[in-house]
Amino acid sequence: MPLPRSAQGLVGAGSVLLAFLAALGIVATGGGPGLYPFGSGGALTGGADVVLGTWARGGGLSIPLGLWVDGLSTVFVLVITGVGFLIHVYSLAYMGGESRADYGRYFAGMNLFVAAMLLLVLADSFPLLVVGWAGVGFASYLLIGFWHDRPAAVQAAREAFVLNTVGDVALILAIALLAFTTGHTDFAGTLGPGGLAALRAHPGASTGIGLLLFLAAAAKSAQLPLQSWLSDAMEGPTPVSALIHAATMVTAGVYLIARCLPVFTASPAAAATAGTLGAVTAFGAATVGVFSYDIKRLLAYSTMSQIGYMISGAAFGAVAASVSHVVMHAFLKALLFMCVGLVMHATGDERDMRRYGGLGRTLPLARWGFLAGALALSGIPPFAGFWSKDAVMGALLSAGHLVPYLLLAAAAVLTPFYIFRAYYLTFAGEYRGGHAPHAAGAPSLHWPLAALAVLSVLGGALALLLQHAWGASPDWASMAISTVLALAGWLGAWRLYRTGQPAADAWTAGALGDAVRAEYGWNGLWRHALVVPAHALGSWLEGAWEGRAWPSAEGALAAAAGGLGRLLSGWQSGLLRRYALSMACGAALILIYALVAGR
Amino acid sequence: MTALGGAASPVVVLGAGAVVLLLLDLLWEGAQGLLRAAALVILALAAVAAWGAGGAGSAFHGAVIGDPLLRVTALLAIAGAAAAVVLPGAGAWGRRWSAYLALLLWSAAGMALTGGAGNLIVLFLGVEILSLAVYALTALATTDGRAAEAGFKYFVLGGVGSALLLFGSALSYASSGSLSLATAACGYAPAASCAAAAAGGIPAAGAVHAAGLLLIVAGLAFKLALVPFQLWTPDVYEGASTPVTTFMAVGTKAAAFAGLARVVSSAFGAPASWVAVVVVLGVASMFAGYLLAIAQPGLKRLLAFSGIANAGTLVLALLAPEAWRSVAFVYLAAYASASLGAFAVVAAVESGPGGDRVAALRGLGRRNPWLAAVLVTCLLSLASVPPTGGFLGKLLLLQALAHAGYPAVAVLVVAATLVALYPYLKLALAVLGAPEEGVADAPRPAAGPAVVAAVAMVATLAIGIFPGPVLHG
Amino acid sequence: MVVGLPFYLGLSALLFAVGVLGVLLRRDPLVLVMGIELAWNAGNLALVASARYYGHMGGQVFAFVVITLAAADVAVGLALAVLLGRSRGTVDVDRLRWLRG
Amino acid sequence: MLTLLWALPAAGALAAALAGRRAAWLGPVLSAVAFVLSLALWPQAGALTERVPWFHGPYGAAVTYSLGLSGLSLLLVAMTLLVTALAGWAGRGRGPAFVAWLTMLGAAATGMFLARDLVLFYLFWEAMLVPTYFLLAGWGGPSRARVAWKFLLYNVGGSVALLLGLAALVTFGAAMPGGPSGAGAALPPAVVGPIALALAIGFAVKTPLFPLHGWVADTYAELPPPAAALVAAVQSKAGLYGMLAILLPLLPGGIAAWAPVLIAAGLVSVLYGAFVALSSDDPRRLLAYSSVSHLGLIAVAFSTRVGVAVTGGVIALVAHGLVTAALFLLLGMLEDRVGGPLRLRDLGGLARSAPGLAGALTLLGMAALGLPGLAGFPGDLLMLIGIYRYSPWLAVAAGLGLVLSAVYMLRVIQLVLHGPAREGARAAGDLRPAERWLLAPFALLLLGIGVYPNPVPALAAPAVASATAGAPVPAASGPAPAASGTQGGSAS
Repeated sequence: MPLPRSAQGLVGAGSVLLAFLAALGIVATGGGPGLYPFGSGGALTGGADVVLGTWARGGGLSIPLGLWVDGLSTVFVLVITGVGFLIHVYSLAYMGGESRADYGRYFAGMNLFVAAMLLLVLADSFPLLVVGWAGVGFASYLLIGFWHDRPAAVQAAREAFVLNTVGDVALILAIALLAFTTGHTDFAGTLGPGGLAALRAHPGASTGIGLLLFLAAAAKSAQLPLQSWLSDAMEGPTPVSALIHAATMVTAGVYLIARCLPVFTASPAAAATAGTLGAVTAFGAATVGVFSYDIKRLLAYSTMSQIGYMISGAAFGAVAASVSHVVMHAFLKALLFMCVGLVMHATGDERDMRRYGGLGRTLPLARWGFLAGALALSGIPPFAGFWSKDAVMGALLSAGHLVPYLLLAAAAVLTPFYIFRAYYLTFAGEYRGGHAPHAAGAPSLHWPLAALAVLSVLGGALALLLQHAWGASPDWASMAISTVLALAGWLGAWRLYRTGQPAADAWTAGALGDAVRAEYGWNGLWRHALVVPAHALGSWLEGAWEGRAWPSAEGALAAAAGGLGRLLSGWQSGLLRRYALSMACGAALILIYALVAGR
Repeated sequence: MTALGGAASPVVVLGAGAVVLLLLDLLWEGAQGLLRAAALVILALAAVAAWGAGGAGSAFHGAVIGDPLLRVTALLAIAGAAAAVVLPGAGAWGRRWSAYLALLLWSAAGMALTGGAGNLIVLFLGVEILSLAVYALTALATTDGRAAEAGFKYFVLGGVGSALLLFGSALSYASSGSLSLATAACGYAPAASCAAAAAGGIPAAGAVHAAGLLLIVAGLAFKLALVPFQLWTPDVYEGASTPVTTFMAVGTKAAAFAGLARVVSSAFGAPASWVAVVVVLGVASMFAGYLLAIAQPGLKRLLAFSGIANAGTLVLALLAPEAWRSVAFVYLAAYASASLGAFAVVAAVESGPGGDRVAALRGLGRRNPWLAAVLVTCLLSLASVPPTGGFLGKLLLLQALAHAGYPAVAVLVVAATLVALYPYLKLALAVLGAPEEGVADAPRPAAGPAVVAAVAMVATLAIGIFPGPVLHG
Repeated sequence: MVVGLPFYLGLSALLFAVGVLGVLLRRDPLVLVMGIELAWNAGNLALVASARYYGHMGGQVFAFVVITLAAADVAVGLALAVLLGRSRGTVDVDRLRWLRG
Repeated sequence: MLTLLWALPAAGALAAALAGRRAAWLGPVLSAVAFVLSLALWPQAGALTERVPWFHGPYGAAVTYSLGLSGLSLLLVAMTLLVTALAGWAGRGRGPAFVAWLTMLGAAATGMFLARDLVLFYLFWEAMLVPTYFLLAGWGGPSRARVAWKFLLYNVGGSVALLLGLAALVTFGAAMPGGPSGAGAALPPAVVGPIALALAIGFAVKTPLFPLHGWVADTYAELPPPAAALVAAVQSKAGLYGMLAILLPLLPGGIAAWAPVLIAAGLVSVLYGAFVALSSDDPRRLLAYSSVSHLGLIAVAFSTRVGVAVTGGVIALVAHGLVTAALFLLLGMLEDRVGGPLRLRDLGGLARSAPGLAGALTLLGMAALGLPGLAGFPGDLLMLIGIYRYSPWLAVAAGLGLVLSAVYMLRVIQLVLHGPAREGARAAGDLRPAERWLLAPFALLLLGIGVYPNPVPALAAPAVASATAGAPVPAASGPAPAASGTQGGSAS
């Protein structure tokens, strides 16, 4: 008895639109993104705490129930609802092929996701943040495994959820340590001036908290060492990948680290670790991107790489740069996914780039959209990506973090290379696919794509506005270097793949390519290091212990009792004189004891 | 002197009653129903006398002490006798029916006397009267050879047991110069009450006295069927007819315990060697009794071993100087009612095809729900599962042991209870489970066993739920 | 050398031992009854000796009671032995093995 | 008034047993009435007591029939009665005798949660065994006789150890908090250790903790699902309630002495249960092992005697009861559809043919693994915070337990619901309205507690305070956590 298809769509997309308008309402009434959340000493001061009640109180710890509105949360709310609404409209038509029940289930999942994400960014205490945090994980589990009759999708969903749970537990442990150190679990208590003082007083605990927070962020934002689930998560529908695995969920980790800046200022060691690992992921993911054939996995690695930028930026304190990159990345990556969606629809859900080619002519909108996204992603001025990516690299350079900067610079070269390789393989040259591509699709597929294209091109202005509001000044020197790097990457790809010939891509086929495509065997490592032994231990325990050890122990006990009984009954021989004998012995023993022990 | 309320009145009423019964039989030949009614009337009178005797203070210059211990012992003896009169199975006596009743009453009198014994002579006298009557009752129960064998075995071993008791009394008298139980253990009681002994001053008086006391304990341990003196119990219980076994199980144990308590209670306070003996005998009996009960094919033999084990547990109550009375009374009452109930079921079932075989009892619940209910309640009480009297008795015992500073013994009692679960619950669950094919329907129980069973079940539960009156004897 | 109470106690202990051994070693029911009587009389001896030593009459009275009870005991014992002989045909104690286990 | 709480279901049980089929519905209905009554008593929680003198033990220790309704017991009583009513209603197809025993078990458990006298507590504690045994022996699976016997030996053995502990407590005049004030004599220190051990063993068998858990998997596997729902929801709580209401307040010294042992046993239970659940193929046994794992964590939380951990434990206690009961009922519905006991291997693709059932299983599965937003999370969070305060490494190990629970619970959900539809699942029709109404209360409560858990810790606060009175607050590496936990505002 699910609602008619159109009603489902209306409710799904409409609710997100209303949320966006409400967010605009907040901005209009002055609570806008201009509010830089952190005060002078780096403690969390600016922001209104709307307290609704007490979530839970016990044993000297009280957890409030409330919402925290400041610049950081407002920016995220705007991105989530804005880009979310566009993707909802896009998926109205894109998911048209599903049955009525599944259509309804899809929008239910998407709305659950947006709600959980909003709760995550607006929560005013860590426990409530975790509620949103895991709600998002659960929604992504539902949506990755949306087509649950495909074993690959179900397996990917489960892997994603388990790794997210690892992140959740790390976050809970961080909360425990925070409560232990500062006596509170809400933002005001832990991250405010008092909390910062307590954190500074215990550098050891602060480093622990920092590392745990990074681990949680790594799980959610697919950073080293918990990054293997994102590429498999591409099994879900493309709009899901666009919303969850590009624009919003994966940036939750960035939000967490940005929100907990005081922790990272209190312990430089944790900040350095997080920043460096972020940079390493950026570079590593970029290398894997260069060798990928599956276009969705390529975008997934690209996302991993870009988030590496954001994480290292936030960890090293460049909150303004990293948050602005979040916004820019949301626009350009959603745009790219939408274009890929159109391409896949046209080629009958084909994902392997080696069977694309020459689609520029049949899908002009997808082509120009992809180009705009590619330019923004590569960080070529004046497109959106440049302003935010460069700001992050500039901040790192000026702060003197040389190694992370070099890694990000290398990634900055590889990024344009792999995205334009994809561009040329898909849109240039002749069509190498099976059946002839057919361009189709309703307008509702097209105008969200166009809107994002415009934002990808002109978004830079927003980034500058935000950075200026949060007091970050652009660094002209690093801008020059970034431009050179981006152009170099583009030139390489242009020279190699301009003609769209498949031969040009031959160098990626070799053994080295396979190793890199398998994420350097990282996935296998997880499986053999943890999953296989866990199951082995489980089956051994069940077999040996539950199956045999306990029952045999109980059997032995029963047998012993029975045996002893039979042994004693032998004593009851029935012979009168033997009875008399044991009586005599008993009396003799007592007599001896009396003479010896008695006084 | 022998007003109805005197300390020795129950003994007198029972003894005289037996004589009256024999005279009645002389006048009305073979009127079994009349004799049975007369016996019950006499028992009722004796019960009233026993109730009064409880508070009557000592009589015959301290030879017989009327206190709650006497009252409980006498009442239990009378209850056992009443059951023996009512339960069927004594028919084999035919013409000598009045002799059967007379012997029952005399034995009950002996038990009452032992319960109230104030000095060694009365103690020995009571034990002997009690035993001789029971030897005869056992041997003449049925015509086949088993009763004769049981009777003779019981006679010989009983003789040796009494010899131990006698020799112990003699040694105790030799070293302390006094026969009174109050100073029997005076080798250990505070010096003041044993001035006479000091005067005598035979060499090594202490050792001789210890030997005397412990031999008395051994003699009574035989009657209580504590390990290693318990070998006679299963054979005699199985050999004798069910009413006699019921009487023995309830009465002998109560009387023997009362005697032991009197002998030992005078030695409380002083660190005495008897404590170690009592603990060893008690714990050994508990474990041996429950372990042996596991593999028993017949219900009567199982109840015999249950008696051994419960005697062992009961004796341990003596370790708590202040609280042993209330603990012992509740435990004894609970054990007695549970045994009476179980034996009543045996009496009802044994005439059936399976006899009292445990296998025949399987599925009794389906065939005869009320009888099964009684049996299960009694078994639960013996396994000390709440809300029965047995549980409460054990709870109070554990409290007493914990308070008296014997935690190790308390743990052993708990361990033994754990072992006890196996035989009792296995039988109880078999009774409630599905019947085996081919076992004929159990006969409708005769009036006698049904009444005894009902009374016993109510008593077991009542003690468990309202222990007030029993607690204080 | 005055024969004191300990000597009598020693003798009665000896008698008691002989009586109990009599019950242990012999198979004839009558001899068993004799053994029991011997054990009882050992107790009697000790009682009488200590009564004489303390000059009380208590011990003597106890001895009289024991004698009468011993008589009754023998009567019952012999009756049981006869009953056993009649119903089981043999008089060998070791053959009494119907009841065991 | 309090006696009514357990007398109503008991009367219902008797009526169902005696009047036969016609009165089979009486049991669940009376339990439901008692449930409503318990909710009505919510405002007076903590103030209501009922006391009738019973008898005096040998040392003058007065044993009285006294009931009391503290916040904590209200929570557990309400949960017990609700589960009894719903499980009884679900199981009425199995005949009046089944419903009678089920309702009797509910009544005994309610009585136990209300008891304020040690002897009365023990009476109800033992009374719970009888109906469980007969449910097992009467309606169990193929090897029910052996399993019933094993259940009895484990549990009665445990309760005998408990008997020793309680007897000693009563002797030394200790009384349950909230009950008639006993002589209150301070227990001699030498005795505290052994008594605490005896009580701990008795409670550990029932919880169950690692070495004594042998009976759980077999019992849950043999019991018919509605009965297993009630047993899992109620019996395991008895052990932990006993720890919280008796062991912690009366024997703080004892617990401090045995805490390392209890924590070790609890921790092993957490990991052992989780790992075995990972690879067991029978959903009932899997639920049993997940219970062992989850309750092991609660036992660890109680043993640390840290206020936050104990509060978290109470929330988790209630949540676990509801989730496990609901999962067993759902399992029953699944077995009715597929016919006979399930093997996870031959199930799959149910989501296609029974979306309603799939939704219910997903919701309950997520609640079981403690997904934030559902009832499991607040308890787990507070427990981890509290355990962390006791020792960081313990919290990490407990965290591992939570991750493992996610893995094995997801495995169940996916094997049953997703993947290609195997023959086992084809016949399955979706949930009937009657079944939806049966699961609705559970779903609502789980969501309610998940989103706004505050009423639960508020109710349990007095019990937690008495349990952790005098517990040394482990030295926080930072400033001592603010005692009052002020609302927001900067910390000291």
